[in-house]
Amino acid sequence: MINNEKVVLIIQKIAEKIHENRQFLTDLDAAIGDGDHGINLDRGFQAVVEKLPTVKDKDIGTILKTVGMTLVSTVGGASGPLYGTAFMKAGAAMNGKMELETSDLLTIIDEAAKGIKMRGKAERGEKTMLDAIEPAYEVLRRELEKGSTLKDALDEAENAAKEGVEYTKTIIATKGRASYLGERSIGHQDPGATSSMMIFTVLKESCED
Amino acid sequence: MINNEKVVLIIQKIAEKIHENRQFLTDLDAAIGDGDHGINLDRGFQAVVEKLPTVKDKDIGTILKTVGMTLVSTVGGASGPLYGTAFMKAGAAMNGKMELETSDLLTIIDEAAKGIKMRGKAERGEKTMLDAIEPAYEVLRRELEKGSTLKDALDEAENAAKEGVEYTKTIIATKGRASYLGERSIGHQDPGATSSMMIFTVLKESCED
Amino acid sequence: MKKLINKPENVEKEMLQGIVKAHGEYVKKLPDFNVLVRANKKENKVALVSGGGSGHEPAHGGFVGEGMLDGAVAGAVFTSPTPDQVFEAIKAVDGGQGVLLIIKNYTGDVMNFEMAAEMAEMEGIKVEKVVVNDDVAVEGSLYTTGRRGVAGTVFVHKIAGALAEKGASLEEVKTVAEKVIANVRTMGMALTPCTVPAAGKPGFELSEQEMEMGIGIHGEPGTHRQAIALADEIVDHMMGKILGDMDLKANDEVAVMINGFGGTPLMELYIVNNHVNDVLTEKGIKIHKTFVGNYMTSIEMAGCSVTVLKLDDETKELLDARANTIAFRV
Amino acid sequence: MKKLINKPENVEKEMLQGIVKAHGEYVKKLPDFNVLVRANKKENKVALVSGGGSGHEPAHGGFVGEGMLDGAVAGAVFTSPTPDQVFEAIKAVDGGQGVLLIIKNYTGDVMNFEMAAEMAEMEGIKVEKVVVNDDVAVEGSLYTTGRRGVAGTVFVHKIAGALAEKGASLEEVKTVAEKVIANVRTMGMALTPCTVPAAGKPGFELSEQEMEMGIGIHGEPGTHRQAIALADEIVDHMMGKILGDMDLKANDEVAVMINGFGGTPLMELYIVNNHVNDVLTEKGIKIHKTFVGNYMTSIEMAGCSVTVLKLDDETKELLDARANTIAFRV
Ligand SMILES: Nc1ncnc2c1ncn2[C@@H]1O[C@H](COP(=O)(O)OP(=O)(O)O)[C@@H](O)[C@H]1O
Ligand SMILES: Nc1ncnc2c1ncn2[C@@H]1O[C@H](COP(=O)(O)OP(=O)(O)O)[C@@H](O)[C@H]1O
Ligand SMILES: [Mg+2]
Ligand SMILES: [Mg+2]
Ligand SMILES: [Mg+2]
Ligand SMILES: [Mg+2]
Repeated sequence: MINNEKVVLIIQKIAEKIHENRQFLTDLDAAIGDGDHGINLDRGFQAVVEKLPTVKDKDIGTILKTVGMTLVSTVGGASGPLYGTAFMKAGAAMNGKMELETSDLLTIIDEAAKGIKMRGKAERGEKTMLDAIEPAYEVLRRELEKGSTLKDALDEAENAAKEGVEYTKTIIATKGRASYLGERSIGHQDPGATSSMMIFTVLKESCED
Repeated sequence: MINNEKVVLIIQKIAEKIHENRQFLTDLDAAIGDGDHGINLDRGFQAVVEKLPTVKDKDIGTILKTVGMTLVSTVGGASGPLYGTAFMKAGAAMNGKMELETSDLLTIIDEAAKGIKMRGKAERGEKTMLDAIEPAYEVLRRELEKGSTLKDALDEAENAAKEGVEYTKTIIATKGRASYLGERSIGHQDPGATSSMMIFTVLKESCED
Repeated sequence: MKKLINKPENVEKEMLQGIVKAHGEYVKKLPDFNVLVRANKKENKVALVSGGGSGHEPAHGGFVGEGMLDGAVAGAVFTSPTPDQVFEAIKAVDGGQGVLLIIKNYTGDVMNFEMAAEMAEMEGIKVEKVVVNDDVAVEGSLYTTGRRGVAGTVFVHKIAGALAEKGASLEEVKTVAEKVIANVRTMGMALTPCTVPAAGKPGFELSEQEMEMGIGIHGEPGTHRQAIALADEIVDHMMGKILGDMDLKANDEVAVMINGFGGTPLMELYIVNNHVNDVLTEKGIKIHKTFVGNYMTSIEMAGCSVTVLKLDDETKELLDARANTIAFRV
Repeated sequence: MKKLINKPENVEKEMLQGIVKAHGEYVKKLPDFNVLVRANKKENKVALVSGGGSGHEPAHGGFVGEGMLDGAVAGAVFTSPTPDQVFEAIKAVDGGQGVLLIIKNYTGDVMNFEMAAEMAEMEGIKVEKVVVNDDVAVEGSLYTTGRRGVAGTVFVHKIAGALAEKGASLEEVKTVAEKVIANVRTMGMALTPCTVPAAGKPGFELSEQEMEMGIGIHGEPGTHRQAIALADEIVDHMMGKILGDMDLKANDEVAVMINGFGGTPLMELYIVNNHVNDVLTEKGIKIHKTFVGNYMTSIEMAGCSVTVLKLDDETKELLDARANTIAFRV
């Protein structure tokens, strides 16, 4: 199924997706933040891509932790520690593994979400990346428990993430830079939720074949 | 003919003319200088208009000297000392006079031009106000010596001033701020020559009736 | 984008090199890290580290030196520095008496500096932190991230730095920093936006008739947009917000900072000060010291912030104490 | 026009009031005149008066104080002050040892200051004058008005001011001022224009891709317009002009000023310095001191000038001497 090679591939595709959407994510952030989310993540994932060759043959835990540490030390801002912690926590749970079961995938996303909550002290509904990640995680879990194929389950998860992003348009930000806007943050989608959603899109696309 | 009351009236009309052309003169200066000639002269002549009531019954020498001193102390820049000195020198030559002969008019303009040359150390052909004033003076003198009416003579003088302004477009500035431009000053008319020309226009218009 | 730069991705590095080349008697750069520390490290005192995204120059490197900071960490433009950079700064400046981190209240800054503090503590370095949140434009509440840290941070650097220089303990330096934070309020406004070099276009747009009230120092939207008004009216609004959030009475003493955002002519800052001074004086408030200039900027944004710090005998004496840094000298 | 002002016609007055309210320990304003003088007049020394149009802040009022100027005269924005204003400044600062006028080489400034000098001499005050003309962008010749005076003027203030403070004679102070003038060269460039408040619109226009090389500090057109280039390329061009007009060899010592025009972020000035420093260092020229910041501005113009001053033992010592003014402290 998903071996370490594939994990590296997925991460490369995430980096590509972020790079393609660098401007879009930045523009979203300009509207309710400080206009750097795409720039930040792109800088970080480009560094990740440079780093990957050094760990590509290692276990998945090491790969994910390396991604996390690289993000922490190159992204900065809010999203650096958050995504960095997410990957680091996920990696810690995959120590030594060279292949992932579907249950591992659930663990990875669960640990990532927990890492983000721990570091950012946010809850769902505060207009952050959690509003994409948590619903996506729940749908993925439900679908897999129901016995859906991974492909279908990831499809539904991506939809849930997309709905989560739509939902962020309707709420006031109470965490992150957009919170300074109060009411004025309504109507805008959260950049972090959007980048998280893109990661689910990549996951889905990568597991279609 | 031209008594002190009329002199006050002419000066008021000069102030009006400058005020109307404030933007135009400023724009000319923006092209080859620092974009303040109209602002400077307008500030000065508005101060003159406020001052005039205190000297309106005095002799023409006093009136002209007061105009000059007011310009010196309110205009600043290059044109302040130049026009200020011009009016002060002209006034000094009209001490005690309550009425002007046509020969006095020639003296006034001659003294004014001398004042400008003394203060500014410029000669005709350097793209300054002298390029309007000197030809206008010469034509006025020639016409009056020929026996032309004052109206006709002032008409010709104004034309000469206008030609002088046109001429400034063809030459390089070697004095004043426009001189920094070298060749690039060609094609632009000199703002100071333009304001001087306007004074001749007012003179002509005021002596038509 | 019109900027005097080479490659956008190199602005931070070239800027820091330019600072060190100009002011080698004040600061040096840690090799491989975007960190400035004092040229001559002073041992055996509490060390102060601040920093944040770049683009706020002279903050924060301009405040490194005698009587103020010991180290300044420069992130990418408008982006909090990463924990490893902050960690390096902590290690470099620690003189055995512990390190105080002065953090501006942004989620990113708080998280990155916190992670650095965790790393430092694991190495046995005593670290304390204070979070500056002086911006009254933002409604703070327990359930949000609270107010932003803006120009008032410079007063925290100055006063805590003066106490540290005198040899006080980490606890004491932290306490006075918190006192400054409790007593300082700022409000800003912008006439024009600013452009992050890597973004290549302005972070927001303002029409020729508009200004943004309550702007953040990263060009974050403020409280509202309105037609541009007279300087005195703008000051009245800002002072209303600031004083409405402070407990100031006649004869209280304050320090004032009129801070330009980078693109504001000094002429305008002084015109602003002219009225700020009148508003305070009319209320009988005594202005002990006024600072006018670019202290906490937003690249080339035009606009300003007004900061009022309520003083007591201790903070007044520390504000007046000697400071000798690139951008702040008393 | 977007400015933090009230009425355009009041900007000079309100600005000066704002300066005095902020920095009363440094300067006071002469009642009814736009003149700033030292808060504490020092008698029995040669007094230095400079000035010019407003809009160049912190020049010139920001340089009034110990070790620099005794008085600064502020004309309308970009317009030389009138003789009566300069005359009042001369009278106010004269301490019995005579007064040196430091004039930037503009026809207006020269004429107005000259008229003031004539007035002062009629009252029995000894007056000397020097005319600063450091701008290499303008070709000087005997038959033109010569070069403009720009940021190099600040070095004249500093070095002549230091000598005057030590009690030198008017003749000696004038001589050292002339030495500085003979050894200082500046070149500037602009990315954006500036707007005189009374004019209400920019003095010139530049497209999004253009810059003006050799710009004057009043936004006067420069040597040419060109497509905006990399900072390093711009510096190479400016340094070529400056060094081409100076007689500098390896091991000579210089002072450098990277001057912002008011709208330039400090970040960019430091990026400029990064390369200026390299260009000089590669030639073996020793940089004794570097100043980076807004010293001689053009309202809100974006861009900068680079000034190089060749030092000798005397000027070096005077440059390093104590100065304590609002905007320049050593
Ligand atoms: N406390 C938090 N918890 C979870 N996510 C957060 C939190 N604060 C901010 N975020 C996310 O970070 C995103 C902004 O990231 P970014 O622009 O890179 O950082 P910064 O705000 O420092 O410029 C937001 O859109 C939001 O999704
Ligand atoms: N040396 C000089 N002699 C005569 N006229 C001069 C001289 N220098 C400048 N001028 C005139 O002054 C005009 C500019 O005036 P103004 O814009 O008010 O002053 P400034 O150049 O100080 O801004 C020029 O257009 C020119 O006609
Ligand atoms: Mg952001
Ligand atoms: Mg002019
Ligand atoms: Mg950011
Ligand atoms: Mg002028």
